[in-house]
Amino acid sequence: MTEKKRPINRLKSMYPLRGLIDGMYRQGLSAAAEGKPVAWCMVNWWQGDPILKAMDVATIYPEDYGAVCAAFGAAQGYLERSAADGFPSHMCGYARNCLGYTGRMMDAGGIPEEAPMGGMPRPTLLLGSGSLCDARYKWFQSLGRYFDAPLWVLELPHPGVKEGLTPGAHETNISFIVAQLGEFVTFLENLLGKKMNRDRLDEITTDTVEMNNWWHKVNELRRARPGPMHSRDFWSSMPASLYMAADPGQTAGLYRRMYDEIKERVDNKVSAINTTEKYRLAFLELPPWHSLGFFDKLAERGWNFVIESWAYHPPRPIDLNGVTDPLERLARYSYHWLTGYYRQAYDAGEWWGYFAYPYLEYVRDYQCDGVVLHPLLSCRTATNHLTLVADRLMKKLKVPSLVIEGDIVDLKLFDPAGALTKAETFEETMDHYKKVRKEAGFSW
Amino acid sequence: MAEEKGLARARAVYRNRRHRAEELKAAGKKVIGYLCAYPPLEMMTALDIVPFRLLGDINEPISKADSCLPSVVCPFIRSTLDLGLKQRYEFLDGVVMAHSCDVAEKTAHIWNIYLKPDYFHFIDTPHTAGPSAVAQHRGLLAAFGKTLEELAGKKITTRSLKEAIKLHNRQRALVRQLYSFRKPDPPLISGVETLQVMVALMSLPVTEGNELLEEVINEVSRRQDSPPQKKARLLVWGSILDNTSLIEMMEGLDASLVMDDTCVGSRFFWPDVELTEDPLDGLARRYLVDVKCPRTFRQTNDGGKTKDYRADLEARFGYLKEYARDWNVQGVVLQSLRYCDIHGYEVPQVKDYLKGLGLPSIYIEHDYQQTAMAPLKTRIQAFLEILDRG
Amino acid sequence: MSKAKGHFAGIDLGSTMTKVLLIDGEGQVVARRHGPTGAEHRRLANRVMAQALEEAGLSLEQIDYIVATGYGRVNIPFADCEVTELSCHARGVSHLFPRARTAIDIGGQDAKALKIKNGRLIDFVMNDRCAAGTGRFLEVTAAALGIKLEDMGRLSLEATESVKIGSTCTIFAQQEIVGLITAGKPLPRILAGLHEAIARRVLEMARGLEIEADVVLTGGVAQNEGVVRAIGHNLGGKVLVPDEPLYSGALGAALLAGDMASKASANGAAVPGRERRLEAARLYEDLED
Amino acid sequence: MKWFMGLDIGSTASKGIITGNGRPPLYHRLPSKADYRAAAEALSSELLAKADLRRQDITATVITGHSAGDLPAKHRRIADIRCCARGIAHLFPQARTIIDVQAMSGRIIRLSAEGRVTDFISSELCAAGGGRFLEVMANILRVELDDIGPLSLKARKPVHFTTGCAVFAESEAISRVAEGAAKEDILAGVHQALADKLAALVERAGLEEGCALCGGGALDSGLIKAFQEKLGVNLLVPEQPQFVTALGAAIMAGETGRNEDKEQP
Ligand SMILES: Nc1ncnc2c1ncn2[C@@H]1O[C@H](COP(=O)(O)OP(=O)(O)O)[C@@H](O)[C@H]1O
Ligand SMILES: Nc1ncnc2c1ncn2[C@@H]1O[C@H](COP(=O)(O)OP(=O)(O)O)[C@@H](O)[C@H]1O
Ligand code: SF4
Ligand code: SF4
Ligand code: SF4
Repeated sequence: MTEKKRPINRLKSMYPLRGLIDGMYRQGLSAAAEGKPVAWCMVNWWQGDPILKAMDVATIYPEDYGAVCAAFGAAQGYLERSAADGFPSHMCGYARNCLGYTGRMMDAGGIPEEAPMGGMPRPTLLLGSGSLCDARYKWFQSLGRYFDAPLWVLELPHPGVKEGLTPGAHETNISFIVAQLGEFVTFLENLLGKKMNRDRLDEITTDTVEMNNWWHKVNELRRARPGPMHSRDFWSSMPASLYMAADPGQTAGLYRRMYDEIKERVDNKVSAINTTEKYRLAFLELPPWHSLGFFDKLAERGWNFVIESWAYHPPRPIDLNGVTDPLERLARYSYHWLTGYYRQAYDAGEWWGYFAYPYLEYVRDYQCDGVVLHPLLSCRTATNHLTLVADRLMKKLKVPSLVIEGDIVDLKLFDPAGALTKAETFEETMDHYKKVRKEAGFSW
Repeated sequence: MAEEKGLARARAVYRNRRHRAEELKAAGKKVIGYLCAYPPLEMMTALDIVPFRLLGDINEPISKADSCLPSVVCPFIRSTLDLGLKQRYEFLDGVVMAHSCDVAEKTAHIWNIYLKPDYFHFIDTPHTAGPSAVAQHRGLLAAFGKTLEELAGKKITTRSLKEAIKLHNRQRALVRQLYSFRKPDPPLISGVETLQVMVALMSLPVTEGNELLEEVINEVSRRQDSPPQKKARLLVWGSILDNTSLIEMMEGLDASLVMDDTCVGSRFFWPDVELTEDPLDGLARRYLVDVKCPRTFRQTNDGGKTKDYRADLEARFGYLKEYARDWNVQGVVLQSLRYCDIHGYEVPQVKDYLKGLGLPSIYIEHDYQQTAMAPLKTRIQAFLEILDRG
Repeated sequence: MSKAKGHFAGIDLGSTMTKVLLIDGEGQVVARRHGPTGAEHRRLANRVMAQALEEAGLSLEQIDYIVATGYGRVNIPFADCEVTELSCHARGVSHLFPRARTAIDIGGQDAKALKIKNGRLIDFVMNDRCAAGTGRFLEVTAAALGIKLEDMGRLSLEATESVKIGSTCTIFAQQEIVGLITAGKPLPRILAGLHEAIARRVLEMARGLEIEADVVLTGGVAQNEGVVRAIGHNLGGKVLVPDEPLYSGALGAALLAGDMASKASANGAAVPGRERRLEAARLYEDLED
Repeated sequence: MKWFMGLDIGSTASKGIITGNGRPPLYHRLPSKADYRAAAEALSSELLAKADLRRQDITATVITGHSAGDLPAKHRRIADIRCCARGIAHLFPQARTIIDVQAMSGRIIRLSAEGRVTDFISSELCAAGGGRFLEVMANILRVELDDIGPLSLKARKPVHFTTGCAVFAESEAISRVAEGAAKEDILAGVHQALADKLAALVERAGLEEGCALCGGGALDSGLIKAFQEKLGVNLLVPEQPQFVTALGAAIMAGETGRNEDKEQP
């Protein structure tokens, strides 16, 4: 007979995208071996990374490394080390992992033996970020305890919805970001002793936007019924965009291939799960990396995860024609990523324009029957808005949410058996609200 | 209550913060709540709006806040939001919040959504303190001023703003004077009394606050019943302390709290606003650059080209050395509210710095709960025992 | 060591056990007694003290100085001074093991790691908030498993490997253990897992101090051989345990009482024992009802 | 003849019910002890003995709560929250909210008129939200579990607890006794603390008309009072609150029994 089908129908085009991340670690290591500059970066939503690329600086993302260490079982030792160094254990698990790793690296005088993926080499500089969470600059500042690498922190304004829409505010904020990026370029030029190649930056910026536009189109296709791409494929593919693991032009090509593959699925009504799609779901925010098999179990029950975290999605395309300065293009693009939903949020009277509002659109546009919320003990940022979002979704769209507690590195906190029992109960809830929505005249 | 003066008055205001604000409101004044140390009070004062600091209540169990904010965030913020949801702040005409820290920013949105205040403004305070950030901050304050003017129905003039700055600077000078009474041994004013005064100042219009301070200074400078001498003189550093419970516990042991670096204390009042030609310049700089809260990232060298940990620590915490010297501090209590990232990351670094100074320190973490103090007491007492024999 | 003549007492009113230890001027133990700490602290403290006095054939007036320690230290009316259990354990442990640099004290409701130098406490860490990783954790599970607390350690030594216990809460861990039994795991292995969990938790906390040899394990839980083994194993070295680990805090308190008395008499201050009649009277009064 | 069995294997107590043929339901309870599988086994045998039935007389069984491993024939596993909702809907069709206080956790369930779960929240990360908290307290105060409700009702000045931890609340209670607080005041304080914690969850779920209290905690009159005061509503409390989930399981066994042929494997 035929081989047994996997519960989730993975996309072939996902694999090369996922592979880019392994390449990122290799590149970092070889750059360090050749004495080339290496930066440890916080995800900065395409603000600073293109500039680093244009300056030939290899980029590595300790946030991702946190997930890697958790997956390889190395995190525990690093967390213990950071606790021993006095970092309170309620703080970001990725940060504590990185602080512990760094402590070990400095003790060992090089990459510690047990480090997964070959480890992260000691950086030439650190690029922190002022967006979305405090850890993203406080954590890097704390690394000063272990080595003396200069730290630069990039700002991304987070206005309130009303404040962001007052006349003039948009342009003021763009100028601020442009000024910030300019200061960053100067810093890099001083540090590296060379000028940045503007043409190169121009090219990279164009490719970055192009890459994300394809990635956006991929995700647009996921509105189809049955959902052609499962969140697991999203999570495997998103780092290529978020971390700028490779040359963005190359990545754009890979997303384009993914687009083609999904398009074919959509045309042929091929689903991302090998069971009838009974429920369409959204997942907020970071998944339990260590228990992804959980999604197979849910897929067997007919749960298809069709959309997920706003913050890991690329922005909706904007027109950057006529903006000649690449720094300004980057500024506009990143700011748009954060504030792109503000106008609609304002009209809807929703005052949390990023994080909270986009989900209202996602859940409606992707016709979700339910939302799975995954509050993390050690990440406030991925947790702060969840209760609010659940409340808004229920009030405005009559879509229920299921809460499953966990953490990104503290694996003990996720209880797969308990989660499955909850899931069973939640089906009853989703069925109920399907009826409620029908009665209220919703389209799904 | 009105007859009470000085410390007694401060205590009365501390115990019933909203009383005076409600009176003022009834008399037709506008009262605006502000969260954290970042909204510039001078701009409100300039328009004759009374700024009223939003604080939590350690004795009130948090129940409503959980329905819109998860429990793994700063319990002070949760408590404050909880009070809002329980309509304890309904006497306010509105609120102004800032991006002081991540949760404060998120809570601002939540406040706006669930409490629908008539007036709401959010100041997106930058995280860095370089030239572009200061310029940005100035623009943000100007925008804040516009919305305030709409609320007040009049304009902020350069003159009125300068007058307000002077009044607040006067308050700051008086606070520093009051703090100098903590330098002798025993101090003339206890930590608990000082905190009560600080909370009172944040609940009164600046002019009344200044009167109160003058009374207190007068009273304290001549008092016969000053606190007794204790074995150790402590400095407390860290997250917000808006109630006296922790300090009361420390002073109940054999210690005097003689100095603080917290934001209902010196951190809030220390730096003056420079009277610049355009007063917004001075305000922008003071609130972003001069307030020494670890929420702001500062480059400490030549544009960040190089880095030296010792120099970095010196630049960031050098003022603690001065505090310790001038107030003759023997030990430092580092405290952080659980889930406060801003202070949590800072702890090992402050510890490193204090160690370099040869100043003993202890770190405690608390939940903003009265009863959770008992295990902390043992810790503080043991720390004092170590100091005593050191 | 105290040079003062007379007798000194240490009373350690712990969250679970109340311990009294009397020494003479030479530092020799003349009596020690313990009993479970109940809801009514004062009376219990009185009772255990009375028993210890009886054992030593002394009266309360004959005790020159009394130091109270432990979590109920403020509730002891007849004590002359209260000192935290951290300082007392440090004092007691270094008396018994002069080379000790680190002490780990696991009691009924908390665990602490102490750093000791020249016989004194110089730094410490304590657990917080969760009762997991403490003696209470063991008591609750012993009760759930229907075995005696005293047998737990020995039983666990029969296992060569341990089952992993993940829960961090005392009450939940009990649940998990019940589940493991249901799943047919052998009891000794489960117990070994339990001890391993305690050891890891405590050491995770203690790491902030840079654990230095010699390491001494003290407090009531040090009576559990399984925990001793697990800690030793995790440290990759030997752990010293006093003969009577339950009493280290009380011993330290008694020694400190001696120190304080000699300091007081050097300063010409009165020795409190003489004025203790009133409290003594109450002590016996209390025992009557 | 059709008989249906519902088994609820709880963390402290296992509860079972047999229904069918228009007869009043038959209840049985035993402690779960250390072994859930053994508890399930014992519970069903004892129930059958009590009902004077044989195993093969039972058309269908639903087992809920803690259960692991393979199930015998004609047994089905269903999540306990669903069973609880079904049980309450049967007893109180007007109920829209349930507060279920079990040993290890408290939870809030919202349900539709048909007894379908429309929302649920548990107090999971900490044991301080469950009935076990009450047991711990009863234990240190040396009070029988059955007496804590009546005693608590006599309180005059309830003690105020704020610690979030069940285990530390114990030492707090001890300190209060030492300070001279009366047992009834401490118990009332414990009830208020528990009610506060769960009422916050009710708040989150949104309180609607018709609020039922069930689970072993509903045997406790002190807790009932604390909830009523906190929420300001009259609670629907079943006569056998501890058996609600088992009852729902038996009802669902009846449904599956009837739909036997249609059931998916
Ligand atoms: N014989 C024993 N074997 C193993 N553990 C014991 C024994 N006796 C007491 N314990 C443990 O010791 C703990 C009490 O320790 P102790 O140091 O007296 O704590 P505390 O000072 O907080 O009362 C109890 O919780 C129990 O777990
Ligand atoms: N007579 C009683 N009075 C008060 N509480 C009781 C009484 N009997 C049982 N309980 C409470 O009920 C809880 C057990 O409830 P139950 O719903 O059976 O839990 P589980 O299903 O988890 O075993 C116990 O923890 C106890 O607190
Ligand atoms: S968003 Fe969360 S996981 Fe990421 S750095 Fe911030 S706290 Fe850590
Ligand atoms: S204590 Fe920390 S988390 Fe709380 S408001 Fe202050 S900086 Fe923010
Ligand atoms: S999880 Fe358990 S031990 Fe931890 S705080 Fe809660 S009740 Fe206490």
